[in-house]
Amino acid sequence: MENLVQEAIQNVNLQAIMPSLVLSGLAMVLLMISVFSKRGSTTHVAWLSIVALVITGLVTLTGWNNPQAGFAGSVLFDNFATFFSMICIVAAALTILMSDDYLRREGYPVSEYYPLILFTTAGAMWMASGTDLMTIFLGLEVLSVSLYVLAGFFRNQTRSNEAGLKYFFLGAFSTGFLLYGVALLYGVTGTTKIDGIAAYVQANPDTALNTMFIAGGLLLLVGFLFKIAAAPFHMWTPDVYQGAPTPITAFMSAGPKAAAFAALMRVTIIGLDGLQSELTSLFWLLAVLTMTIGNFVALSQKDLKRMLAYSSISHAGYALVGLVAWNAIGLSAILFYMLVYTFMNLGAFAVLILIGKKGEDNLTLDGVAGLGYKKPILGIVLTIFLFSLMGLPPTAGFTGKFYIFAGAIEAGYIWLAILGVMNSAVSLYYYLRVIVQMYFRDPEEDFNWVTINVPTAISIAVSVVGVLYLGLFPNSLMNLAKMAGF
Amino acid sequence: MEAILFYLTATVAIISALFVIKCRNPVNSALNLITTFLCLAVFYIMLEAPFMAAIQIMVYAGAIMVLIVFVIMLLNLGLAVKSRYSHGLAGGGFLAALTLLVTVYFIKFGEATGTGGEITSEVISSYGHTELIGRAMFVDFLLPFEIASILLLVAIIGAVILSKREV
Amino acid sequence: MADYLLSIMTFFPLLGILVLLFIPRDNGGLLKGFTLVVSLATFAISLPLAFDNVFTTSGGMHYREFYEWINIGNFFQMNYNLGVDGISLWLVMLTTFIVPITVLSTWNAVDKNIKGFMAMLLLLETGMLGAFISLDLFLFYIFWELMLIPMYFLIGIWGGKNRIYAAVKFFIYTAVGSLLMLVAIIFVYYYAVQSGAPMNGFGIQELYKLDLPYNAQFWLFLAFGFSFAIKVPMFPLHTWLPDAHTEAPTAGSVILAAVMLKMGTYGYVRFAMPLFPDALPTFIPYLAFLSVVGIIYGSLVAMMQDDIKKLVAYSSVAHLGFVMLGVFAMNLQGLAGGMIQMVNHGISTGALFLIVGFLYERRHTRLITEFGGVATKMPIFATIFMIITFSSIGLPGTNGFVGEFLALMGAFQSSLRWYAVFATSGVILAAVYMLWVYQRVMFGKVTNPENEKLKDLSAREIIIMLPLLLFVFWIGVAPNTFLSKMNPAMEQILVQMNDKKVAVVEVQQPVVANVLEIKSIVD
Amino acid sequence: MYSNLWLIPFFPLIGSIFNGLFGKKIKNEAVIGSIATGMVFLSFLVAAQNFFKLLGDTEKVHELVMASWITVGKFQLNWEFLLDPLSAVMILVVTGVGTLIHLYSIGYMHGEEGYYRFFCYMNLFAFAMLMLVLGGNALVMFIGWEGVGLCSYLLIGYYYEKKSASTAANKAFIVNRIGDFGFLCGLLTLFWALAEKGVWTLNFVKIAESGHLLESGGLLITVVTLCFFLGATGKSAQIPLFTWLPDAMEGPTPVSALIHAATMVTAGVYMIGRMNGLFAMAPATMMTIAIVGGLTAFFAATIGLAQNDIKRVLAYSTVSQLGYMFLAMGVGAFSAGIFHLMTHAFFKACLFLGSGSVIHGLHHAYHHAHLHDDPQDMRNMGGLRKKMPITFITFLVSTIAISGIPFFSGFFSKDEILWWSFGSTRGHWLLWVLGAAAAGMTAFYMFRLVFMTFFGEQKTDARAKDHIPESPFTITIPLMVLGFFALIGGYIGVPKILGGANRFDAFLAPVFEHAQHANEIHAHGTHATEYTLMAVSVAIATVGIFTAWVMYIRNPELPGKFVARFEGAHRVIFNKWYIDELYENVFVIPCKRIGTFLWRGFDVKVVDGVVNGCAWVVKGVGAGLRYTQSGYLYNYAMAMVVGVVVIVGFFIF
Amino acid sequence: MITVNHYMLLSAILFTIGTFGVLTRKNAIVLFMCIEVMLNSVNLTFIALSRHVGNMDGQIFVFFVMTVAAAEAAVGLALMIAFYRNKDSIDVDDFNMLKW
Repeated sequence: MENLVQEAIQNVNLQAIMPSLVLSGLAMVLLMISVFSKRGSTTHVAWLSIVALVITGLVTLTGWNNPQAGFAGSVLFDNFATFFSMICIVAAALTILMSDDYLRREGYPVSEYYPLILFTTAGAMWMASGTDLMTIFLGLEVLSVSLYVLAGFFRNQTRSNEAGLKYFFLGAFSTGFLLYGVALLYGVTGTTKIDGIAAYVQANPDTALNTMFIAGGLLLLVGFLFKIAAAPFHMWTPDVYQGAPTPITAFMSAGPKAAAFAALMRVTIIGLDGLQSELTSLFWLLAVLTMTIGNFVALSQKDLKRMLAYSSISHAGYALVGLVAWNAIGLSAILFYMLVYTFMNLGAFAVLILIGKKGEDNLTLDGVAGLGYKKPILGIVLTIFLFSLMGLPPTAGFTGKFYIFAGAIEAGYIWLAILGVMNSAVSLYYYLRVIVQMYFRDPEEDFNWVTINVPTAISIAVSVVGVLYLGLFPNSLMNLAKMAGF
Repeated sequence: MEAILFYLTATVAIISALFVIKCRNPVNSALNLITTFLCLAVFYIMLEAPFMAAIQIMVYAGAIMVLIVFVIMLLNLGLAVKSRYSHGLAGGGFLAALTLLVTVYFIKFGEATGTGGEITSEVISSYGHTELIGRAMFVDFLLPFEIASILLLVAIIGAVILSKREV
Repeated sequence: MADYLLSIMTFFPLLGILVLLFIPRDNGGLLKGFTLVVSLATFAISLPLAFDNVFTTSGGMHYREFYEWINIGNFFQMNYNLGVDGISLWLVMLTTFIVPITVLSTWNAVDKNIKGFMAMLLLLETGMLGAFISLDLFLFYIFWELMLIPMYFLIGIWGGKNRIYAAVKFFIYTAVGSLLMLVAIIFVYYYAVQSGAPMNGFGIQELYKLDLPYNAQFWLFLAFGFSFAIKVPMFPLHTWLPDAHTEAPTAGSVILAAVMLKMGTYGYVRFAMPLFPDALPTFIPYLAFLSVVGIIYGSLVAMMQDDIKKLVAYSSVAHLGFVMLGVFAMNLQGLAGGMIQMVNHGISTGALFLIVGFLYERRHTRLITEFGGVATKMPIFATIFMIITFSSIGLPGTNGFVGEFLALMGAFQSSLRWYAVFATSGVILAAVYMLWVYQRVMFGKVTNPENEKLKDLSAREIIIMLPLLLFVFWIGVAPNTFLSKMNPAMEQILVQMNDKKVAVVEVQQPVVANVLEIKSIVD
Repeated sequence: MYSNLWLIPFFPLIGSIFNGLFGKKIKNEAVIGSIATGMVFLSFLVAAQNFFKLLGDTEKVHELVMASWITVGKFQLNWEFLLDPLSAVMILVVTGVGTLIHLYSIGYMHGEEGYYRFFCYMNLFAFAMLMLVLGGNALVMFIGWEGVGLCSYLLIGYYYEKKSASTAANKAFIVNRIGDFGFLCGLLTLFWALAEKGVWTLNFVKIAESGHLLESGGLLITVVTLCFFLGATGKSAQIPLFTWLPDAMEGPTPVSALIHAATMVTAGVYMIGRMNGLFAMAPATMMTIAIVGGLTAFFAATIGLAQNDIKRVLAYSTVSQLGYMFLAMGVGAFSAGIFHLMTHAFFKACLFLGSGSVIHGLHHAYHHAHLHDDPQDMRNMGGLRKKMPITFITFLVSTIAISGIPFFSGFFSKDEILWWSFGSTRGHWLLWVLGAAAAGMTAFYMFRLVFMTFFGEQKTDARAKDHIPESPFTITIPLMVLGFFALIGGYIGVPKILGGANRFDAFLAPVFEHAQHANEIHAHGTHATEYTLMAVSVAIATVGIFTAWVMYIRNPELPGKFVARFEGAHRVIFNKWYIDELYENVFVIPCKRIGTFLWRGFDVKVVDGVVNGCAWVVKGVGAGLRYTQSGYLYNYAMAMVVGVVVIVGFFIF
Repeated sequence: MITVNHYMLLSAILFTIGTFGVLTRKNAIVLFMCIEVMLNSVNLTFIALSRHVGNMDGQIFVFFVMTVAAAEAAVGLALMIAFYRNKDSIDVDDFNMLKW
């Protein structure tokens, strides 16, 4: 019996899970604090969770260039994981900043909201750092279950309920496929460890022809593709994004998506390396399909949240291009792109949150008419985010896209790049429509309900700085992304 | 003997699974589902995994299904059902058939090659299934286990938040 | 100062915007005045370039600035790499020269959100200048796209009735082209890297020396050429232009015509042609054909317009046809003609748009039928309009002639002789549509009572036009001022192309011989 | 040496700029007019000085390089002037006639609104014309070439409030531009052709020197010269581009005299003379020129027979006379052509100014009587010889000169042309027939004009007819001077056969001789033939005059009968052979239709249709795809299952 | 002899039935039960393969799948209750506010 404990303790390497450990620990503390807080007062919890995220962030950063493995190969906290964790932390922090006021406006000042976001982040970290499918799966589930709750958070709002339910059902459904895939892989290789799978395939090259292995790998990917909203597994995205509380929408499109990409990349690049040729052609197709569907359908959207949801689908498509490239540039580009996307998308949503009325029925194209004149700063800021989403210089959206397409072209996927940029051209239209509304139409409303609160302003400011800084001086972070890539 | 038991149980499992879909009343569906679960427990025993069988009955048939039935009762759904199926019966059937085709195909032409682990019937009988599970869980999969605890915590919080009546 | 001249010049307007943000938005006069000062200062900063004789002796890049900007190891590198040579020199000067004029022209025309307008103008100036002086493809692309944004706003916010359609069309049309170019830029970079060529970021000077296989050049030229052709615009990719021009405010039209269209032609000269000379012989017949079609087509369509501004817009299509034809002649004369015609078009068409603006400010209509007999009411205006009209027609002694003549001469020297014959017929058509519109607007009796109270040009408006008139005649009479600074650079470009590709050369032996001679002298 | 050559165009330019900038402020007509006239007169002085210097000079060709103009690689072009006998004659004619017409305008334009504008344009014209004739290379010439076109445009459109005037101005410029198109094509082709041979030049002297590098009679040289000739037809109103000139009479009469009779329209002739070396090398072109010239002379004369507007008759006569000059050029009688150019400048300017004087008088009278009759319609005139004696005499002299009556200037030049057209190695008797027929008609319609205007009874409205004054001195002096030259101008070129020395020919010989010799162009034939031809032409002219006398003096109802008899023919020539209508229907209207079609049918529908169509398709596809997002969970699940099945199925099967 | 393939085929059938249910049933709770069928079929695969492969990883995985199923059940049912409170129905056809 001592033996067993010894053995168990030997496997423990707290360093490897320190960030998530700290984060979940602090989340639990916050949970306790919120239990003992006065009902309806959430601000302190919000700020405390920011503190928690900052602490976690610092802890995470200590892991840079200091890869830590542990728990019998369940987890590996390397630069890759650090980078993605930081993306999720940033996303979570920005989300929390824009949430507090929003929750009060919408009438749901429930302080458990923040711990849930922190748990989501922790789940994302496990996804990013997990090297065992089991870890990744459980991280994914922590993340998903939290998000189901958060998406349906406005429990008296049918829209929010519906978003939660749809997310839940489709998420659970996709989990079924993912698990089936894991099971098959397990059957073929006898292990659920990613490097174990890779090693097995390396040792038995025939495995790559084993239909069970191929099917397992593809089914496994379905689970992740679902999370990153790649077509045809994207169908939940618009509905859920539209119905969920706006900060959660913003968060979902950045943090969890980044985590899903992390897991997807680790699984495909390391674990399913043997299927490279199949997977690149698959991803090629999915990337094109995803961005095309996202962009095309976004053209006819009037609801801004829904439009941004489609836009986020298309951005997932762009990011997939990096995976098609399957080279160092493309993979690092995904990291960089996810960071960039976090800033620009969260920023855009933050502005939407500010200009929304209670219930957010005014977040339509017509609803922002003349915003640029009534609220010039918000107008300019939103314009910057939109230009970044379009991928125009000198914003981060451009450098991000450049990085991605550089990867694809370096690997020789010219047509993919062409289709990608043509998609960008299509996307211009719907982003421009928002700008058209903001600036080219006369204001119909005076936007006097818009009050700018400090936390949201901070999140917007951080996003703007991020977008412009990464647009003009991307050097440092591009290099970090390079170091974080495989 | 084993084969007979397998086929018998499999038939029951499939039929009851079908009934889950077919039954008009969700309560009946739930009862059929429990039957399926029990059949699976039988298989687990056949596969020398008695602990999993026990868990299957306790967690699934016991906890989850009770929860489901409880909710069905709570919402009084048994009477409210108007029609069983959505519009996609044909499409669903077709897709299900395709799914079956694909799965059968890769099972038929694939091979579960990852054999050669040290856990054999002998090992199981000498150590006991439960111990093996315990060893694996706390030595090799400690972290997932811990994560699972967080997951349950999250689920509890979530369930509480969502089902509270007022803010 | 000289070491950083280009940077200072490029970013000075941006600095101006920063200050502009702190000027109260309802103080329109101060906003305009300040912007004028900033743009004039930019012009002043750029003046040393025009007077620098180094351009007459050496065709290389001068005023170089080089800093490492992005360096991702073996992934990619971009540099902040600036320089100006005889080809970009006058386009830079044209830009800095035309912006103060447009600022002045908006004095009374813009009353809505002046601050934004001025900020956009200055931002546009930065974008345009940057695009002309970038020697790094990546940097160029950034500036290139940067120009779109302010122009989009200028059209969309301060434009006419149909402005939204026009703005969006302009934006997407141009963006489609430039996005394809982006792919090509990346491709050529990685091609160079993978072939082990010495590279310096996306620096074009290194890329010039790159040996690409014909196939690659073909597609790359197609991508670059497509993008630039949209910007030029070449038939049949021109349809964004009439809309954009018509709807844009006067300042926008002027800048669009005077500078932004030159981006396309400049792009051909600086990038598409010297980078991919092997593909040129394949494309030149088609491109020249399209240029000629553009000339005739633009003229014929311009002839029938009922909106003066649209007429001028279509005339741009025709004028730029001459530019392109000259450039595609691939010899010194043609290139010089194309280059000088770029400047000319900037001046003449810019002036025409200003003139339309004057009319529009007075009558709030641009329909030709609304006018008639304006000459009796506005004699000074009539005179200036007349001069500009003839400059646009290309009357000898004005700027338009020198450019057209050289371009045609170049084309006649090259294999494009037959195209050139048809292009020459453009001089007839130009006279037809310009004189016809002049007649209908200015001549005759005043029939529309609205025109009775027309006031002649104010002092401000005359001041706006004077510098333009000066250059109309300057370039017409003494083009050598400009040509002498262009020649070495053009020679160098031709030498580069010919060094890389011999097949192109045989068409015009004399030019090449000439170029080589001069090269040896320079060396 | 000849370094003050540049002053010749420079003076009028100064005058033009001065009047243009300050004329409006000055307002004083005398100042404006005398500045303008003075400037041209100064040019005349300089021109005369240079002319006489050249007369005494053994070296006959002088170039003056002012500055470099366009330098691109091997193409190096200067601002340069060329003085040789040809340009010397031209500058004298231009400045001389120009000075007189300026002087005339002072009186004629009195009281016009935009007086300064008129003189500004006139000076500018003088400048441009002088650039044209003095230009040392083709491009400087082209500046003048287009410059005169511009001034012509400006001056025809002088009364810009009149729609017909501005339309005529446009027409003039555009038709000229068609010619310029030819000129440019020729120029560029020539330049290319020479550059191929290693001569990079547009300089006339160098072109002449290296013309032999091109294949004589070859396709290239033919094309080049034909292109140049197209330019000349535009500027000099030859078939097919003559239609603008009659319309150009919308301009003030001095303009018609200076630009559309004496100087600008002869530019085409001058240009051919300037490039005679090239033209001589292209017999086909020469033949074309001769035929076109002859036909123009003939057809324009036919039209002139039936016109009633005094200036239009003169306009068609001008076209016809220009046809003579081209005929001369075409048959290789270069100096004869130039000679006729000069004499024509005198008598035609005199005729136009005379008609202007008549119009001025009638206008004055109508104005006095508050009538709005057309002062240019000859049917309202008659019997004016007593009212305007000076005008009448000078007019008559010039008419005799143009009719080719012996010992008047026109006789010598016209006869030389007719002789060459018959006897030249490049000539043909048919050409002579055309020319002679035209001469007869010319005599007829010119005397018809004189008879209708100055003889017979006064048909002017009774209220006005007593108020027709003789014109003031500023008008009559130029008339007298020009009339004098119309009388004697021919004596500098009396042909040898009539005992003269043909000094004019000798003077121009350095310019033309070489080409004529090199290409074996000369007139051959016996003296008898020459005398016979001369006699025949004089006889034809006399018959013409007699017929006119019969029809308009002795038997004034005859024309009416005649017209009734040949109604169809009359209608055709009265309507100028319907050429304008033809052009309108064949070129103008289709052009407009094509333009409209390209715009509304092609640009908007097709090109933009494709563009917007793309957008529409994308949007449509988007809108369609949107409905796959039905909101129903099972649909979403289905999509996922489809995705899974397809993906997995694709890779495992 | 019952091989692993028998089990896998059985689980494939069950998985298909679950999928079919998800695609067709209207009642959200039944839908959820169908998902449970799918998860159970995977569990069966895991355990069968675990025996076949000869290590416990698969069974541990099943353990966690059950945990997850429980967690999802809790959250999912809570969501359904919340929805039911607002809409008085848990037909998936009534999840139709968000579309297009």
